[in-house]
Amino acid sequence: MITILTKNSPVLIPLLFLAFGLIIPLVAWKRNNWAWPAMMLASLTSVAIAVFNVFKVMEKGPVHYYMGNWMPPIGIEYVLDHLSAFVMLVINLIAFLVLMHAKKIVPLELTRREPPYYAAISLLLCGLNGIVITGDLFNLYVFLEISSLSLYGLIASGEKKSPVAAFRYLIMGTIAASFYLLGVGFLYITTGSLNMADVKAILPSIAGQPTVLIALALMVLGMGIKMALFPLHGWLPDAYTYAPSTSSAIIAPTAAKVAAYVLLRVLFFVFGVSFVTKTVPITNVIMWLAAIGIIYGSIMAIAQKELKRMLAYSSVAQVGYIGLGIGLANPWGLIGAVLHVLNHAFMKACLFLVAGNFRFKLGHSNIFKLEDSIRKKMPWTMAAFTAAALSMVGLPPLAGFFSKWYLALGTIKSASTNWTSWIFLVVILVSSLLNAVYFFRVLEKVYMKPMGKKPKDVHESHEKHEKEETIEIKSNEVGASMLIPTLIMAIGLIVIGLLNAIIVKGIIAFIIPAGMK
Amino acid sequence: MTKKDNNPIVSLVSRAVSPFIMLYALYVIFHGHYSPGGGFQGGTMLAAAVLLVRLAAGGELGQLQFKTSWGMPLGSMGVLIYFGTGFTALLLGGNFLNYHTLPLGSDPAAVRGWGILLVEIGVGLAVMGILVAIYDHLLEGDPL
Amino acid sequence: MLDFILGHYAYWFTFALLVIGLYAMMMKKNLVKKLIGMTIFQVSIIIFYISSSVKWGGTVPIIEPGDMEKVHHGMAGAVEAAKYINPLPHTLMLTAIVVGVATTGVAFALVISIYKRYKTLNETELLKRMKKEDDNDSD
Amino acid sequence: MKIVNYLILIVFCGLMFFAAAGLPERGDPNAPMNRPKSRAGSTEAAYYYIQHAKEDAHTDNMVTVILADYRGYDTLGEETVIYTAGLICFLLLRKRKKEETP
Repeated sequence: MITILTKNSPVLIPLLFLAFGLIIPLVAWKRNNWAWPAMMLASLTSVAIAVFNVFKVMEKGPVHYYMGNWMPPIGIEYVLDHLSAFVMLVINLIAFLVLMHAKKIVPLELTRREPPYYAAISLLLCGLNGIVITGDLFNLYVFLEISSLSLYGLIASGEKKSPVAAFRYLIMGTIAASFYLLGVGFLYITTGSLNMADVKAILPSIAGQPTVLIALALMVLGMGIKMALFPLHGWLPDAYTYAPSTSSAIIAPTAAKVAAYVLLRVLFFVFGVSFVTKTVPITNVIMWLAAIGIIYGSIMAIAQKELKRMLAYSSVAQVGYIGLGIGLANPWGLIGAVLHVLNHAFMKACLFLVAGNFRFKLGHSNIFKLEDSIRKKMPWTMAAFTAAALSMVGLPPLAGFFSKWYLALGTIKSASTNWTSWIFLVVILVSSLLNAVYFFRVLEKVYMKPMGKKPKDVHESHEKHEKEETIEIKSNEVGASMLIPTLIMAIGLIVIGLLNAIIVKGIIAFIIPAGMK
Repeated sequence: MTKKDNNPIVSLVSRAVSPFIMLYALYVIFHGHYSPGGGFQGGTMLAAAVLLVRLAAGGELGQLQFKTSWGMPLGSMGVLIYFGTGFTALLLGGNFLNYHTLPLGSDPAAVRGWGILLVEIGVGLAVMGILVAIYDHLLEGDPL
Repeated sequence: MLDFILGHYAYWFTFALLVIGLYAMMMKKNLVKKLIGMTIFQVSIIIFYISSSVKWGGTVPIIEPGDMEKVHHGMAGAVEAAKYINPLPHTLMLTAIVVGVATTGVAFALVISIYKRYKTLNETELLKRMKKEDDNDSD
Repeated sequence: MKIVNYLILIVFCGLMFFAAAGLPERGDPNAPMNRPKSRAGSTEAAYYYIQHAKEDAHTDNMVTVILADYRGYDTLGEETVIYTAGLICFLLLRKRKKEETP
């Protein structure tokens, strides 16, 4: 039994989530409170399998798994290499922590609809894991659609405006997926294969054809929409803002990152490094768009008054970092991008969980309504927020610093051949500053103001005021089920920061595709 | 379909035709090995037969034929049949969806044929159940 | 030249359909019309795949009795592939059709829930009402 | 803004026609997707399916064999897609019972 399961370990995670997506509505039909434990069980198991997979890959190298025992290109294959094992571990870990947090807040925001909601999350994770591990272009499309459809539902189950946001995302997402499908069609007609490795082997012989160029353009365009690369990010802010807290906390760190991962796969593992950098320098385009997106997202984030909306615009900027790392197309840039997938997943999930805590206790997450009393009411939540915010700004030894450091190294390396890359270094530095501006805006509201010195209180007598404060402000922290995941993420940021050398040397260093210098 | 339409011809004809559509749908599913057809096409026709009665004779009569609450469980069962076939193959030592290892006979190619049939039945049930469920939810939905 | 046109005209028609669908999705204000555009868009891609699978002189991909004999005698390699059209795009598109149906279903669920909340399907009107609501909230 | 949208559409249309010009002719039995071997020497999937579908699964209809066997995992994904759609409709539009309405 154990040998059977270890032999099939690459395929187990998508199947696990698929099975739970099917079973949860059946089992929890009348018993709403069974849904959460079932989902936790699935998520915990998936983390265990993901850890096992990472060790398996580190030990044995890439593992190929053939569906139905048909060798590619006849059948579908799953490729478990360093990159996919790493990204899967990130997704499942984040999902586990967010789901732990979901116990109290989901019944509050979605009364009596927990079973289908958790089933949709399970299917979303099935889709995301399937996308990450597959080695087949069409299979990727199918799993992309599974994840997209559940995303629309997860977003639309939020507050009143959420269906409008979800509808806009649906239109954009369908265009994206269809462009990707069209690109796959062009590739299939010109190469005759759907397997990624096979297509990569065939492409050099037909690299100059216009069809291949358009296929590349369509696939990049489609994934650009999905990952919210700068001019295509229109759907993102509304979707993240109006979704339920748990949905945004699970979507923001995973869904857009997986689209970025697909972009990386398509560029370097299907079309090949020399094709996308020399024959058709599309990486330059991605790099510039990402740089504009970083600045634009940061500036827009400063202008927002709703915390979740601010975080959404900051996501546009942070996806820009990943795009920049991919666009640099050198090892340092790629390491930075992949490390940033991990770091940003932890940071953004932590921040969205904090927003969820605010909504749970205060009933809103409006930045302007935040008061200094919160630092007394929710000290641990604010500590986690501070850690994540400092990490976003890029203060060592927190995790956010190191991915920016690798990206900066990448730009410097790229600048030795092309002086325009200095601009990207400037962009990284400036954006850190902008990050500092929009996070310190919140931190200033909470920490910097001396307690109880509100303008309207000035003419009240001093003693009376003191008395009132001591009575009024007592700890009103969220419960353990919500606090623990938030704190784990905050501590995780420090741990990742300290262990980054091990992570990079152990896993990420192996992902550099052939031909990249 | 809140307003009941009292045209007896439409109602009677649709009720009379519906079983035959279902019969043909079953033929399409089970004959998918030898002619154009298969689980998805047959499942859509099964759903069409149910929806025809729902459209022509109204919701109450349609409920007698196929209850709204059956849709999602049936769909779930259909996908589980597919999933279960693949997973049994995995547990019996093959890769996922390798019907070869299923205990259905000795000739591997024939076993694969049987595996395909099982899977197609799952597809047909899933598509039928879920298409009807989507229609019912769209019709009766009462959002927040 | 004539060969080139005959060999490609079907693709041009599918791409014209594609652009029509895209036009409806981008320019139309009514949400249901947007969905109609989306369906046209998806169907055009399906037609594109299907039209690529054709072979002149080929038949449907169901094995013929003559070739069945060859297979029974262990000569599967002797089956002449040019006799049958390419079955793979058909299979892929069966999947894509289902995906299209599913997307349309979810989209209609969203449209219904938008309509029940805002009592309109016109995008400009919808944005106006959402804005009005925002103003009411902030007061 | 409208003019920009029209321009995008026209440019897109032009690009697609440009791409179509590079496609192999329709119906050519020697097109890359119909050959026995691909340019890199690997087996061409479609060619293999036509020749071996009957032998591998004792089923005449090649499309059925590909759908449920060679690429069966895609079909499982497809079932999951439509199941997800049903679930989402259920999540968004479930009819609430009287006592549940707030």
